[in-house]
Amino acid sequence: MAQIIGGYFTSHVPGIGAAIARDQQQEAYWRPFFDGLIPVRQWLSVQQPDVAVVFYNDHGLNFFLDKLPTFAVGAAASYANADEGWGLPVQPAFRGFPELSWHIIESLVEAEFDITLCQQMNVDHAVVVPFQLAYPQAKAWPLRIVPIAINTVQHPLPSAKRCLALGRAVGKALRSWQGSERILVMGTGGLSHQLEGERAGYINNAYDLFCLDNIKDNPGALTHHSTVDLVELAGTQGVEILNWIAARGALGDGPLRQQSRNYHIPISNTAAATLVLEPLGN
Amino acid sequence: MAQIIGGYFTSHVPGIGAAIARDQQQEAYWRPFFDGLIPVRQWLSVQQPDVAVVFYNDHGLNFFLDKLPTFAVGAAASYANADEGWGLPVQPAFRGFPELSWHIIESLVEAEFDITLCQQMNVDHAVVVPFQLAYPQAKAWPLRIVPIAINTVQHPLPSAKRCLALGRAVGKALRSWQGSERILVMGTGGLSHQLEGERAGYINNAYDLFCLDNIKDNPGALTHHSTVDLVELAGTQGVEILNWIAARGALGDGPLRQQSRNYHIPISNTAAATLVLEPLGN
Amino acid sequence: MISTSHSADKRVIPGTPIFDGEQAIKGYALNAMCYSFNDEVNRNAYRADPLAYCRKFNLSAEQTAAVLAMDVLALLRAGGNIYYLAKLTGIHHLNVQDIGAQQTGMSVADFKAMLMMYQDL
Amino acid sequence: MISTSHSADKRVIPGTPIFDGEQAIKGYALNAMCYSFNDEVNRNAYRADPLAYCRKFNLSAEQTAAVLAMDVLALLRAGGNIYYLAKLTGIHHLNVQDIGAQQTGMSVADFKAMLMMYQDL
Ligand SMILES: [Fe+3]
Ligand SMILES: [Fe+3]
Repeated sequence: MAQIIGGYFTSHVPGIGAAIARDQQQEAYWRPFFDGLIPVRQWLSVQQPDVAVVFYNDHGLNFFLDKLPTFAVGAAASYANADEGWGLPVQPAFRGFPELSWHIIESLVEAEFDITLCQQMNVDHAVVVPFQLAYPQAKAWPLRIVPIAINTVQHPLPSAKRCLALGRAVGKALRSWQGSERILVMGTGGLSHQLEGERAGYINNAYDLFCLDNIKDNPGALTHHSTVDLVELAGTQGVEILNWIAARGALGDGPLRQQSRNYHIPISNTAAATLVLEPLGN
Repeated sequence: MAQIIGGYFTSHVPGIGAAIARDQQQEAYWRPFFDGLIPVRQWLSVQQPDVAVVFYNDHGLNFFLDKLPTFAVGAAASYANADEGWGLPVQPAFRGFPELSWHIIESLVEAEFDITLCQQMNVDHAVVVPFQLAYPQAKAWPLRIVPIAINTVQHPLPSAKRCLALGRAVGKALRSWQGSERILVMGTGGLSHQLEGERAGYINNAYDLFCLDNIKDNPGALTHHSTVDLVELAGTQGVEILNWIAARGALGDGPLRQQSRNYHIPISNTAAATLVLEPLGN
Repeated sequence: MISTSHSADKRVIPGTPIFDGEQAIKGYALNAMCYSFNDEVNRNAYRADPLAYCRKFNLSAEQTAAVLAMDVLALLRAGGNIYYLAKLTGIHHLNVQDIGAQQTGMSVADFKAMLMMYQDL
Repeated sequence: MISTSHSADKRVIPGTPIFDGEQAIKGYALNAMCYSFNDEVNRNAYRADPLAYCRKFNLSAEQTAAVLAMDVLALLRAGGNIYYLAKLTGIHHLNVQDIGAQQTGMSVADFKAMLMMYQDL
């Protein structure tokens, strides 16, 4: 039977990719963030996941406003990274896991999630950067992925409550998967940040800490805010916490251990966080 | 306040469009189908709807398997018809109604429907043919549209139950719309037919009559079959009954009057039906 | 248990292919080629050299053979989805009744006559 | 009552544009242009003649003026979505801190210093 080894949550801003490209990980500005990945890498080297289910948001690489899904599930044999327009080095493609993707898709549609299925799909920095952070030496990614994209671009966004339910339904699908894979769940993005408007540069560490303190044992606490509340609390891009909430849902209702946690302000315009949660008893 | 004037349901197969292009409406083969439209046209000429909300399925014009939505809602200013590859004359574009589209989208996302929103969208014969039937003399379509596409191409399809719920949620949005428009609801496709496999040419008039007899007063009866049941009962393309079920949902829970009904076998490979339902008290 | 595309107990409806994930995985290249036929330029390129056009879309040997034979049942077995395949058969001037006849092993006249007989049910 | 993009009682968060339906309707052409910048060929075409490129995408006068002035707040008012606009500002070598400074009326150094100050909260 498949096993969910735990959840890896991290910020994903392009600035991190740029810092990696410029080899700035040890600089004073960046080190407090990159050091937070050391325990993540240790944990992954012990856990050796075979596949990652990645909750993230596309930033205008694969989806445009002509066809913008609330929830999109990848079902491709491979997922290419590609030019996003601002010069980040393009990273190696990911191997997909179509059989697991279809199992998740069938479960989700049965559970009345109206997903968009994507048999071809490019993935942007929101997928790539977290893997660059987790596997800094990799020439090819050591695991397969199933990407699940959540709309954070065009309001109305799905509610935090709906995203938690999505994650729970994905978790249920994973627990019924008959393969022997070790499955990593990922949620990328956040925490508080805002790129646009006169409030650009807004950060809210009180809300971020509320999220970090509650997501492990009380994720429902994160679902009492509307998406416009989230914009107010976390900033226009801080709504990426929806990806974290969905990923948390996929970890199920059993007790979790906080394997590592890091929070640092700022990287680029962002309050950065990295978190690993592991099911107790693993 | 906006008013839902009723529902217009009809088959939409390309063969109808081809028959119109060849001016065969009065031929013995086609006339029993086309005559069923006469009361529809009379009803529409009295009712004068300003906008149609059209539940239909795309047949590979606007959507491919790279991004295939379970439910897609158009939010464009206009919707072009286009070449589908087999030579049907391209029909005039439809004017959209973006404000109403966004109202519906906001309602649906709030009600936890995970729609894909489409700010640009081409519409195929499943939208065009029913308007050609309803407005045979039109040089330009006399009303605006909001197209809502339901996946009937790639299994897993949404369940009949989920489609009825979608329609009900759309109906709720329409009843809360503050405009003064007269709104027509449309459901296109079906009834039983199957294009592929050794069972090609399959028709099931018993199931069709079950649908026609129950959709007005007891639409829930149509939701007790799984989508694979629907394939078995109605044929691989007969699953387009999902569009009818969603449209029926949008008409709400009040009593309806059957304004007209026609059922004829065959047109092309299809059991053809046309139905108009009107809210009592209109 | 969730029924998956790959479960051995998948429900079978005789003569009725269901385009599920398993078929979709198999057929992606073929369906992508057929989807391209929305564009007349692509239809003409196919007409000019069907084999070259199949190669351009990386069709498998099975898919290519089915295309060249214009064998609808074989196209379905190779993962084709009828909504996209119809754009291919249209190039070959086969409408839905022609392909119905081909798949059922009837003449087109017999296939049409079978459909007319449903009137009497 | 359902809250719509057009309701007068739409919630306002100071300094914080929300990209809803109303903005999307206004900004479609501008965002479509920006989305095209995923492709280097298009970025080069824009660099060669920004005005011609704006016209090719049928930008409004307001949108074109905002592009030519590289005025981010004006681009947002004209319906631009920041995720797509970032591809445009990237062509002009403006990163997210540069545009943060521009929108807040600070120098880039002051904007960065403001972000550093959150550390002490
Ligand atoms: Fe992001
Ligand atoms: Fe159809």
